[in-house]
Amino acid sequence: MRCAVVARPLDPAALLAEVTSPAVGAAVLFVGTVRDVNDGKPVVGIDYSAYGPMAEEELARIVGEAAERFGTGQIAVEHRTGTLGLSEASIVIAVAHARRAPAMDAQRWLIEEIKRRVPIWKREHYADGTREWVDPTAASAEVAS
Amino acid sequence: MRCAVVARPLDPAALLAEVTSPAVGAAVLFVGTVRDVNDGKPVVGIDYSAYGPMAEEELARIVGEAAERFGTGQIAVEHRTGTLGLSEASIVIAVAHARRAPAMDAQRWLIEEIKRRVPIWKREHYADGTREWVDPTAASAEVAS
Amino acid sequence: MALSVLCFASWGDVFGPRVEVDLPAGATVGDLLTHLSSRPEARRLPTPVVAVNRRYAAADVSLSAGDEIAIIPPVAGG
Amino acid sequence: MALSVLCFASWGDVFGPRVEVDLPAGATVGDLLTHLSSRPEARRLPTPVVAVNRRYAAADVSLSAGDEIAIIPPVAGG
Repeated sequence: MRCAVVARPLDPAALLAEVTSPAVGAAVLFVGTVRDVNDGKPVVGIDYSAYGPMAEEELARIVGEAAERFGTGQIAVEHRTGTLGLSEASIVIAVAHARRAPAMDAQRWLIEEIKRRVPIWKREHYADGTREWVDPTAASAEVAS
Repeated sequence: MRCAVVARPLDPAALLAEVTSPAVGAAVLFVGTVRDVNDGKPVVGIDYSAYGPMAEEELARIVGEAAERFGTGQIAVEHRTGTLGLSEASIVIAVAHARRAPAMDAQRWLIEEIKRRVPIWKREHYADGTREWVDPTAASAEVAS
Repeated sequence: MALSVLCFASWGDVFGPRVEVDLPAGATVGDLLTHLSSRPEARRLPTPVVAVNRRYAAADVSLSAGDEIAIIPPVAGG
Repeated sequence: MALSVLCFASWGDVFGPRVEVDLPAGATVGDLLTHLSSRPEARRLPTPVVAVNRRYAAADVSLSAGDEIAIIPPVAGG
């Protein structure tokens, strides 16, 4: 198990390699990337900011809970902060397990819990030059990726 | 959309890059690997063999169905044949989508359909030197990875 | 009607990669399976399905000389 | 009781990264939220939750001078 909040580009292949072992039969990777549109508005980039120390602690709690709940310690998660351009990865989650079903279950549980609990925020930059903090709880918020 | 049955080592990072675009918010990767034990027996390697032409056609049908069902053409799948050692990847499935939930739904649907429909077989090599075709329909078969 | 049938995995081990079968004109997938399964060497093999021209075919599908016919034992890809 | 409260995202834009608050001894998380939300500059901000010593804290949790206290607007990681 390893997780981190980092200010550098993420390397999905490195996280995948980190969780793979001869004891696993399936490894899954989730990569969240900056999309060119949100809620109907053209997006050109995103600033991610974090309450760093708590974000890392909360992420570690979530990963520990996932390990217990899904029965695998083969989990690696990195979340990036700073200014990201289109297609850049904001989060990578790697999970491996002896069996494929719990690997995929853990993947889904992890991304949902991380989005719900980790104190990280994003401010979208729109094509018209404006910027806005994204509030997933706002009524207008699209089901976010 | 692209899929293939190939006789060379798979490159998960290449498939991930292939499906990523500025229009997607999530990319997921499934990697099936050779596990060191199956049904309680120590495994040292697996031969994968295919009914090549039909395997590629059936895989293409499955990928086409997934694209329609989950609303994304950003899908790449490769299945490897030949003799694989421990931890080597037998299949890589990459899916990207504007939204994360259908990306993960498609990932799970694809691996289940591929396992059910694509004419590919595996013969496990055990530590005691014996070899056996794996029959997932046999009563003793463990829920396979 | 002479049919050439592809065999894979455990069926290929027993019958070889291709087995020649002679069935009456109009024979179906079910007839082919009955014919092959009745051979003594098939006794310990897992129950297969049949593909005709690279698609899975139900038991009532009629076979023609020239079809690409394959015996598909339980698949185990992924 | 003097408290130093970390603010992030939209709350940080309005209050700065750290806001000093004076509350009666024994004040709770709920008291802090009531106090900050009553300020005019908070009127258009989204409803936050509070973390105490890097864990989410319910409204009835008591605050102490020296706690690491943070206002957490709706999170949007991932």
